[in-house]
Amino acid sequence: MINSKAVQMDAEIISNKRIGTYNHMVFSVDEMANGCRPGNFVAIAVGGPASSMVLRRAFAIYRASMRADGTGLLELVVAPLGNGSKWLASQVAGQKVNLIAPLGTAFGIPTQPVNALLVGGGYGSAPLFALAETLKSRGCRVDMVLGASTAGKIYAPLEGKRSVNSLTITTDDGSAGTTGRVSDVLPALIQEHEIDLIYSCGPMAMLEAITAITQQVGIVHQCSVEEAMACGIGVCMTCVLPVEGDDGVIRMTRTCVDGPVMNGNKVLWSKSRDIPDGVWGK
Amino acid sequence: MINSKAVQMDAEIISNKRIGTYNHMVFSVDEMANGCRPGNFVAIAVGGPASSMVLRRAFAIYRASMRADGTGLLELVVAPLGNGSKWLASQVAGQKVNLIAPLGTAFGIPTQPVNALLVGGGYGSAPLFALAETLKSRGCRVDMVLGASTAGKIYAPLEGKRSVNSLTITTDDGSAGTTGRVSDVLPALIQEHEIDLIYSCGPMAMLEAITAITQQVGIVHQCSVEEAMACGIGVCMTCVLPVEGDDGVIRMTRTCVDGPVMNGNKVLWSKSRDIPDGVWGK
Amino acid sequence: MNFNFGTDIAGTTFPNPIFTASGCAGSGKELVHFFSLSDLGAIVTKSIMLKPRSGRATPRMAETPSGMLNSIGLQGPGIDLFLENDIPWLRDQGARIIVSIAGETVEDYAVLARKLRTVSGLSAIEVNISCPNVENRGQVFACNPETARDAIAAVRRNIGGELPIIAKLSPDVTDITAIAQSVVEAGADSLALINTLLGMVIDTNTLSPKLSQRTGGLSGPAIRPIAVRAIYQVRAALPTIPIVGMGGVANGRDAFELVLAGANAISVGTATFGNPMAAITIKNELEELCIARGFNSFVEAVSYAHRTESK
Amino acid sequence: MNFNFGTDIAGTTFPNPIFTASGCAGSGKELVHFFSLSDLGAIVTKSIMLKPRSGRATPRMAETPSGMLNSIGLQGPGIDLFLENDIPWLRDQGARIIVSIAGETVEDYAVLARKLRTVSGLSAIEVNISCPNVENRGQVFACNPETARDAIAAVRRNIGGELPIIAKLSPDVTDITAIAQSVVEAGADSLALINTLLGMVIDTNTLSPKLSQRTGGLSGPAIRPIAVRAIYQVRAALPTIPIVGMGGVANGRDAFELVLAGANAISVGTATFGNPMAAITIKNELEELCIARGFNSFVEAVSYAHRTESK
Ligand SMILES: Cc1cc2nc3c(=O)[nH]c(=O)nc-3n(C[C@H](O)[C@H](O)[C@H](O)COP(=O)(O)OP(=O)(O)OC[C@H]3O[C@@H](n4cnc5c(N)ncnc54)[C@H](O)[C@@H]3O)c2cc1C
Ligand SMILES: Cc1cc2nc3c(=O)[nH]c(=O)nc-3n(C[C@H](O)[C@H](O)[C@H](O)COP(=O)(O)OP(=O)(O)OC[C@H]3O[C@@H](n4cnc5c(N)ncnc54)[C@H](O)[C@@H]3O)c2cc1C
Ligand SMILES: Cc1cc2nc3c(=O)[nH]c(=O)nc-3n(C[C@H](O)[C@H](O)[C@H](O)COP(=O)(O)O)c2cc1C
Ligand SMILES: Cc1cc2nc3c(=O)[nH]c(=O)nc-3n(C[C@H](O)[C@H](O)[C@H](O)COP(=O)(O)O)c2cc1C
Ligand code: FES
Ligand code: FES
Repeated sequence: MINSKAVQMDAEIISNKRIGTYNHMVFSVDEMANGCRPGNFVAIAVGGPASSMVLRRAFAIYRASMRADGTGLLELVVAPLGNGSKWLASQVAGQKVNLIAPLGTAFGIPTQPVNALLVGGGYGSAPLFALAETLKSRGCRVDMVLGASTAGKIYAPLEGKRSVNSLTITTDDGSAGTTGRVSDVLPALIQEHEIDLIYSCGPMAMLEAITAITQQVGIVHQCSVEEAMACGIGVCMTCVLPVEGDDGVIRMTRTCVDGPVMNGNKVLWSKSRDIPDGVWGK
Repeated sequence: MINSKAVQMDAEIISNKRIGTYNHMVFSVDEMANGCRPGNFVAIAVGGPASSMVLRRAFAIYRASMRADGTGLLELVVAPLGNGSKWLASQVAGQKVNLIAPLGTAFGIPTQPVNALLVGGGYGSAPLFALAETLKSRGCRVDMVLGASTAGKIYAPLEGKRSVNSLTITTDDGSAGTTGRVSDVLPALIQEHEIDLIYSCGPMAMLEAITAITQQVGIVHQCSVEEAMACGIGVCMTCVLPVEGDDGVIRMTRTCVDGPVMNGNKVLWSKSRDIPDGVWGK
Repeated sequence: MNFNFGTDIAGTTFPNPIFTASGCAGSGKELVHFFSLSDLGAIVTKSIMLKPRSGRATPRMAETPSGMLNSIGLQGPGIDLFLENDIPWLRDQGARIIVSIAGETVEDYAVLARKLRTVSGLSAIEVNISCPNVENRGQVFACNPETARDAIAAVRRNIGGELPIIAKLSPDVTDITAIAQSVVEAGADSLALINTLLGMVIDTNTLSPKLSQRTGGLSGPAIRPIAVRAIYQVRAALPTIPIVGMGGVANGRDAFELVLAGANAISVGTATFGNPMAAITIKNELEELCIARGFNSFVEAVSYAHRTESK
Repeated sequence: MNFNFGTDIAGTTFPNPIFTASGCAGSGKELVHFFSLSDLGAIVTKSIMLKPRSGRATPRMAETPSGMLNSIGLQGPGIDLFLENDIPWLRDQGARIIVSIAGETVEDYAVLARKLRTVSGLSAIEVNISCPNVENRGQVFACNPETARDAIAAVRRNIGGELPIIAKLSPDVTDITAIAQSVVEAGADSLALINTLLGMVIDTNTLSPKLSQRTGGLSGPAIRPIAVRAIYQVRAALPTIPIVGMGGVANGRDAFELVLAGANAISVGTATFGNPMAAITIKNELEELCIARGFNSFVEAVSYAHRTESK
């Protein structure tokens, strides 16, 4: 079901700063910020009143906070790639955008202190910093791995780094940190820090590679998936992935309401993007 | 044929001020301003990079001038009515729009000093002030009639009024000047000022009503027509009106290249918007 | 105010003419978070089939200029679970319910109709015949007057007397009035116009079709001129048939356009994806527009753009 | 650079695959103000008929979301004046010329073909069969395999051996591959896909259809997914027929999409209205994209999205 806290509103842009290849954008929202949890996302209408873009764009919530005056702040990390994200990144402070938030599931927080490894790819690091803070405040040990194709695509602001015990960086081209992919460094980190739990967010191929590791080692893997979404609120059925339910049945499951945070070990990742055999209703 | 001076360029908005129900907008252009004559129009792309509006919008040039530093200014009067004009009117100084100008025909300037009556409806007054200045500088007597449905829709800036010998205003609702339509006051003014020539710009129904008078009285009528235009440069054939040519043949004639300024007495105004009998190729 | 916003589809009265479009509101469960389902004229449910359906592989959608493609492939729980879970819930919401059904064979339509026959609290049944007919080389039922007629006739024979049948047609045909005529002869009480147009997007990075199924259905404002034309043509051919119009309605003005063309009710589809409140906003704007244009009732506005021809 | 941008349509070679679309560039007289006509692969002239035509009454156009409707009604000077004035002028420009013809009867097409037979300096003839057939209740030639075939056969019989015939098809049909097959059998050397879709806009102020003719042809980016689908389907059905693709191409990426679907050349229509330089920009962007994606020649990219199927 849809996130019960979801609210639709026109939110003013408070600031929009270029950081590396990303835009860090801050929006003024009301108490809605209170309802946001790490992992939730926001759906934003793009292109203005005469837009040719009919669908909202989803963005992971980077940070949500309440100010003393009772107004809330919502922060996003936007990669200006296509028409919609470029439009959003070109909006300036003072302009308003229509958004719906919080949407989707949040990262589950363990009731006991555990050793958590947070893995982010590209702008997938965005929701991990708020998560790291929460985990820290619950007494967890938090290690982080961030990967990207190249250094400019690593999003790791200073204040974010403060809440982690260690930060490992990988880049495909070796322009920062270890040359290679996050999945290359995972096994060693899991062992070294005696990881109980992996949280991840990034491209689907990365999540699939992590799952291969977590399934093998047998540790919990909460991942935030990114499947193309038309509605973001559960009514269109475009955003599905094959996921095994608690009843053992594999269903094409909506990632906008039953995700984006899902149990990675239960997702039937399939590169070929088929309907795997055994899916209910195939 | 297309106006030989036509240039396509990105022009920066220098100012955008609300005046009555209109927006007076000034654009920075280069020497292009030099080529603009009263009656010419500009075609502007609207809606930004992800616009759902595929067609340019036409606007009569209100004023075009060169500055000492060699840059040119282009001024328009925009009525924010539909999606495109609202978008344009909402753009602020510093932003750029893509425009093509000058386009179309200009008002013909008599070689001898004559008594000219300029008739404008709504924003149709826009091109008449520059025309009035030109006529004045040629020694003409210039009287002006402006009409609109209501006072707020009369566009008559102070500096514009300076170049006319008299200004008569009509409004349908009587909120300013004489109650009624411009065509109601025309016959008396024609007589009073011994008018040789009428210039007009405004809604098609007004131009038709004026033509009924000029044809009867037998005076020249140069009118700037406003027919929906898809391309503005003569390639699409959407903007036609039935016009009698010098050879006596009535043709469906493109108002974007053979207009917008046309000999009103040669236009076969037809309210029903039929192809009148006798049109070539009917 | 005295304005009468009600509309009538084959004997069933709806308090207002704004419906959801099939497949664009699920079963309404998420939309109640934004408004009360009883505020709309009706909820048209996602087309339901006999058995549970996984639908197609992803990617299932691609945005296009002023529109989108989808190839969901009718994912759903199948009629039995649907009747068990969704219908009672919708009844509890006070919603007027139009059930959309879809089949792969004529017999599927017959069985679905029999299953719905005894269900109480339904306002109408919409028959989505824009589905591949597995018994006829996968040709879409709605693309051929005979197969369209067969599917509707099967529903007619099995549904019993009461429930109005709305036949939903595809615009991907040479002559939509011929299909309309055919399904009305077969017993359709009303027509839903239009379903999506077959389209395709190719990803210029992967150099392959973007959707897993290659083609998908085009919806959204891009197709509105096609919807208006189809409704206008069918209204001219069948002056009295109730029409549920849809296709690219994003605001009250758009809805009004389809109404003037001949629609007795309007389904809102893709617009809901851009704005969950779209249907409610459209409803309010449409009412205001009808009043502003001097109509005393919604019914007066229906087909009004045809008046010059009847003069 | 070694990239070969040339393309071949039924034996005629063009230095690049970007053409104007019929009716969207007049005879090129205005566009020379913006660029040299010889820079494009070819100029496709506005469809010319036997006699002078006034076209339809205005309004002839309405903007729609990401598109527009037009009902120009083939205004033009008739073939004789056209051959006298426009062709010599186009030849002087160094343009490669594709003449588009349109008729109201099969005999019209035959006569037009005979008139063109002896004209020198033409690269091809495009046969616009999306016209009402006055001998068949005004049904559009292109909407019926038989009448489409008759029109093309009449041109084939009369045109002589050399000049390639490009048959331009309408997307407003149930099965465009059937029409394609039919005109190819009748002697078409190439296909142009797609003409506009029949649409309508109703003015919610006047409460009447906006165009004087009520309906008009929908063009622009809104229809691009339909064009891609039609080209892809026809390419799959007729693997070797040269296709001139068009429909909503507004930039190089769009053109590339149609090329991957199967187009051997691209006509640019509505985009020119928004930007007189559109065709040139598209040409440059398309060349860059082909190179960026690793193609050594334009021809390699044609139909590339079909490769997975042939594997
Ligand atoms: C749950 C979720 C969280 C996300 N978080 C972020 C974030 O924090 N920062 C950020 O920059 N982006 C994020 N994205 C991606 C973002 O929603 C857009 O998809 C992306 O910005 C590209 O859209 P566009 O309009 O620029 O591209 P366009 O090419 O115009 O997009 C066309 C359509 O394809 C979809 N699409 C394109 N690329 C993707 C993609 N990679 N994933 C899913 N859909 C796609 C778009 O949503 C749109 O519907 C997230 C997506 C999801 C589903
Ligand atoms: C030669 C000429 C000069 C013009 N000068 C001015 C001017 O000085 N100031 C000004 O405010 N407007 C002027 N207009 C009208 C202007 O071009 C737009 O049509 C008007 O602003 C409405 O467009 P829109 O995008 O707001 O409305 P929309 O409803 O979005 O327009 C949809 C389409 O219809 C066309 N259209 C709508 N109304 C008209 C109209 N009245 N005349 C012609 N086409 C129309 C639009 O151009 C557009 O293609 C002029 C038009 C022409 C042809
Ligand atoms: C994601 C999606 C799913 C759809 N599913 C169905 C369906 O299950 N049954 C059906 O009859 N139509 C379905 N449609 C078509 C819509 O009901 C509607 O006819 C079409 O989208 C045009 O309306 P719109 O432009 O307002 O969306 C679907 C459309 C979309 C976009
Ligand atoms: C104003 C206008 C006039 C057109 N005239 C013709 C024509 O005379 N002959 C023809 O075959 N197609 C004509 N077309 C169709 C175009 O050639 C083209 O097939 C269609 O517009 C789709 O391409 P586009 O989306 O790039 O415009 C016309 C289109 C427009 C918009
Ligand atoms: S995005 Fe529509 S159901 Fe998930
Ligand atoms: S607007 Fe295209 S020819 Fe005049």
